Amino acid sequence: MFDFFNQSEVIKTIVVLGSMALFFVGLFGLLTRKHIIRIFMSIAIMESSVFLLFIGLSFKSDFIAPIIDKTHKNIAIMNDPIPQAMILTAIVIAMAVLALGVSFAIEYYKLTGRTDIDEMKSLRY
Amino acid sequence: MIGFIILVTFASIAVVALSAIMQKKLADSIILFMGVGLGSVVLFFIFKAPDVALTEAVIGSGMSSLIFLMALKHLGERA
Amino acid sequence: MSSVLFVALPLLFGFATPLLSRLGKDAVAYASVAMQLFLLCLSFYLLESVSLHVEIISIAPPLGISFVLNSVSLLFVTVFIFLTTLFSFYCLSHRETGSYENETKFLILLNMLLASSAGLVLSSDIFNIYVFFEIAGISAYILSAYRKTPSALEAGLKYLLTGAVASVFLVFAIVLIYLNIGSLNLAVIAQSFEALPFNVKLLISILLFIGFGFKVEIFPLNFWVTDVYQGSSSLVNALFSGIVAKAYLFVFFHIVYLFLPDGDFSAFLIYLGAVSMLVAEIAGLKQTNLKRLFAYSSLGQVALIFTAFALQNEDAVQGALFIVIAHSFAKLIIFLVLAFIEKEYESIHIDILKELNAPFLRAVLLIAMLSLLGIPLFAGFVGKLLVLKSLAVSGMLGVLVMIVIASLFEAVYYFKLAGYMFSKGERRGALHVGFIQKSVFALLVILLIVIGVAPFILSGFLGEASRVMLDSANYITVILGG
Amino acid sequence: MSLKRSLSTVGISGFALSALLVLTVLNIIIQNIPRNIQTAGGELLKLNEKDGVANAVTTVVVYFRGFDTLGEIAVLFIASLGVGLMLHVKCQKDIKRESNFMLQTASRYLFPVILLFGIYIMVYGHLSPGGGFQGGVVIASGVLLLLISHKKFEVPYSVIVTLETLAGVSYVFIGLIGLMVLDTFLGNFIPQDVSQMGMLISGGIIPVIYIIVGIKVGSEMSHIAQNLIQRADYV
Repeated sequence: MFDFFNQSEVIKTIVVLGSMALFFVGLFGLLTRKHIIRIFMSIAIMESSVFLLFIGLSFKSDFIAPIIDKTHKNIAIMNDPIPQAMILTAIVIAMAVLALGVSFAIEYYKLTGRTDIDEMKSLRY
Repeated sequence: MIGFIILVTFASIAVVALSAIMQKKLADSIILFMGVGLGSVVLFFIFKAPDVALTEAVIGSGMSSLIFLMALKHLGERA
Repeated sequence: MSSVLFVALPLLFGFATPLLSRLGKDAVAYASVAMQLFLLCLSFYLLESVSLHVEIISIAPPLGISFVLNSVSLLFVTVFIFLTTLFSFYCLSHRETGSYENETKFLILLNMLLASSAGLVLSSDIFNIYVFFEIAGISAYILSAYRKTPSALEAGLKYLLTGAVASVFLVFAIVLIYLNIGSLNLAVIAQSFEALPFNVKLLISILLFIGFGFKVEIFPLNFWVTDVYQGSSSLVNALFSGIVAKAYLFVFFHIVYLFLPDGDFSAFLIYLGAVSMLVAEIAGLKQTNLKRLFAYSSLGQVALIFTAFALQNEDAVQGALFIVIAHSFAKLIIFLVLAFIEKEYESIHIDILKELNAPFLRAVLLIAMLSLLGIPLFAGFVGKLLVLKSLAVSGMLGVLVMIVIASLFEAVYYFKLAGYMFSKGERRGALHVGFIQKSVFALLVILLIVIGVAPFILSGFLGEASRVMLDSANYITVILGG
Repeated sequence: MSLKRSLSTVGISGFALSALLVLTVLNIIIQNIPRNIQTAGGELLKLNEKDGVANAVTTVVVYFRGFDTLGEIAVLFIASLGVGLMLHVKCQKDIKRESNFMLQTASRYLFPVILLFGIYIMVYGHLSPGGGFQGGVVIASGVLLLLISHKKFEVPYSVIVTLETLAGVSYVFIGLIGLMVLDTFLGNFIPQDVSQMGMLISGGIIPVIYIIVGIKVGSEMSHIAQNLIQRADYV
C-alpha cells in the first residue's frame, strides 16, 4: 500500500503542497499576528518552507548523498550538491538576521515596553 | 515508504506551525516552533542532504530556539 | 589590480578593525579614509582603460562566480566610493565632539555597506547578488538603529522586517530559477529565460519584482521608507539615499535588461514609476518634519530614475545615469546639512530653517534643491531633460504629464523651504562650520555646477555606459564566450 | 505597518480561500518543472572528482562558491556586532542566579565532549557531512551550556575579538594570496593530487578555510549567545 507514495511524481506533489502550505501559514502569521516575536517566527517558518521546497524538488529518492567515500564512488547517482550548498548558506543568513531582529525587539521593549507592531506609531506625527 | 514518511512529516509540520501561530501564550508558540525546526531536520535527512540536516539541526532548531527563548525570558508572558 | 579588491579590501578592513581599534580610535578612522582613497584611485585607474573584463573568482564562469567590469558597473562603483570617501571626510571633522560617527562599529558598518554595494553592482551570479543583498541590508538595519533611541529602534525594526520579507521572496525566485534553468550564472539564466513557459516566467518575474521592489522603494512597497528615514539619523540617511537605493536600482534593472531584453513588462514598470513619483511628491507637500520631507523627495527622485531605466532606450538610460549622479551629490549635501542642523539646534521642524543663521549652509542647501528640481544651470537639469525627451519621443505623453506635474509639486515645497530660509525672521546664534566640512560642501556644489554647466564632459562616457548596460547580448557572450 | 487586518472570521476564510487558489496555481506551475535539465551540479560533481574533496557539498561551499561563504561570514560578523551593540550591558556584576549543583557538575563533564564533537565536525568537514558552520555552532552550544550553568563563567571579550579577527583576516588573506598566485581570488594555490581524496590532508586550502570559518562562526555565535543571556538575566 505504501509504494504508491514512492513514485517521484507523488513525492514532488507532496513536497510542493506541503512547503507551500507552510509558506502560507507563515504569510498568514506575518499579516495577522501583532506580537513582534510571533512575526519573526512567521518569517522563519516562511524561510524554512522555501528551503524545504528547494531541497525537496531537487533530490531524487534513488540517488545518494553527494559524498564520495570508499564504497560510494559513482558520481552519476549522486544528488546535486549546489542546492545543498546554497541552502546551507541561506539558513545561516536567515538565523543571523533573526538574531539581530530579536535583539532590536528586546532593546525596543526595554525602552518602551511595547511589543505590539501596531503600537509602533511614534514615527507618524 | 519514503513518500509516506514525507507526507506524514509535512502534514505534522504544517499543523504544528499553524498552532504555533495561533497559540495564546508566547511560551507555547516557541516550543511548537521548535517542533517545526525538528520536523524540517527529519525532512532534510530524508531528502538525502546530510549537511543541510546538520546545519538545520544545529542552527535552525538549536540557535533559533535559544534566541526565541531568551526573547521570551525577556518580553515576559504578555500577549 | 583586479576588481575584487573593491569588495575584498573593505571586508578585510572590517574584519581587522576590532583588533586595530586597540591602537586607538583615531588610527582606525584615518586608516579607513586612507583605504577608501586608495580604492578611489584604483577605480579612477580602472576607469581609464575600461574594457569589458571578467574577473574570475575561484573557478571560471559559468560554474563559478565572476565579477564583470564594464563602464556602467565601474561608474556606479566609482560614485559609491567617492560618496563614501566624502562622507568619511565629513565624519572626520566631528573628531573633537567624539560623537558616535567615529566609533569603530560605525566605521565597520560603513565599510561593509561600501563592500556590499560594490559587490551588488559587480557580481554576475544571482545567489551571490542575494548574499550581497543581505550584507547591504543587515548593515543598513544596524546603521538605522545605531542611536538606540525608541524612534531609531522602531525604524531599525521596520527596516529589518521588510528586508527579511523581501529576502524570502528573492530566495523563492532564485529557487525557481535554479529548478527551471539549472544554473546560477546570470548569463546562462538570461540565455534560457526566454524558452521558459509563460506562467513560470511570470511567476519568477513577480517574485523578483516583490523581492527587489521593497528595496527599490517603488510605490506599493515603499510604505516603510519614510518611517526609516525619520527614525534614523540624517548622516545615515545620506548613505541610504546616496548609495543603497542606487545599488538596488542598478541590480534590479541589470536583471530586467538581461532576462527581458525586449521589454515584456516595461510598460507596467514605466507607469508604476510615474505613479509612485506622483504619490511621493503629493505626500511630500504637507510634511512638517524636514527628514520626512526629504525622504519623500528621495522617493520621488528614485521613482523618476526607475521610470527612466524602465524606458529601456539609450537616451532614457543616459538621463537616468545623469540623475543618479546629480541626485547622489545633492542628497549627500542636503542630509549632511540636515545632520548639522539636527546636531546644533536639536530640532528638524520646517520652521527651524527660518532661524538658520549660516549663510554658507543656506546657499549650499539652495543649490542642492535647485539641482534636484532640474533648474537649467545645475546637474539635475540634463538628466531630467533627457528623460522627458525620450518619453516624448516614445510617445508616452501620459507618463510625461505625470512626471511634469510631480516635478511641479516638488518645486512647490522646495520653494516653500527656500522662502523659509531667506525670510526676514530673527536668527539663532551663528553656526560655526568647520573647514573640512566647508571644503566637502564646496566640492559637491562645484561638481553640481560643473556638470550642470558643461554636461558634455560626462555625456560621452555616460552615453557609452548606457549602451553597454542595454547591450545584454554582449554581456552574455563575454561571460560564456570569454 | 499598515499590513495588519482585523482578525475577523471573514479575514481568515478569505485568506484561506486565496491561499488554496494560489496553492493550486503554484502546484501546476512548479509541477511542470523539466525533470531532466542538465544542472550545473552535475558538471561540478565531475569537476569535484578532479580537484575537490570527498564531501562535494564542502567543495561547492568553500571552493567553487567560496565567495558566497566569505559574504556569509561577513553577514554573521555584522550580526554579532549588531547584537553586541544592542545588548551589551556594562555593569552586570552578580546578576545571574546560582544554578543547582547537578547542572554544574553535568555541564562541567559534558563541555569537553561537546567541544571535541564540535572540533571533530569542523576538522572532518571535508570528508564527512559537517564543516565550519556546523562545528562552530556546536562549540558555541557547548559554551552556551557553561554560560547557563556557571554564574561567574563568561567568555572574555578579548578572546572572542582576537579569534574572530584573526580568522576573518586570514580568510581574506588566503583569498588575496590566491589572487596573487593564481590570479583568481580564493584560488586553490596548494597543489593536491587526486589520490589523496579520502585522506585528512587532502583538498588544498579547502579544509584550512573551513577550519577558519569554524573558528569564526564559533566565536561569533558564542558572542551572540553570551549577549542574549546576559541581557536577558539583567531583567
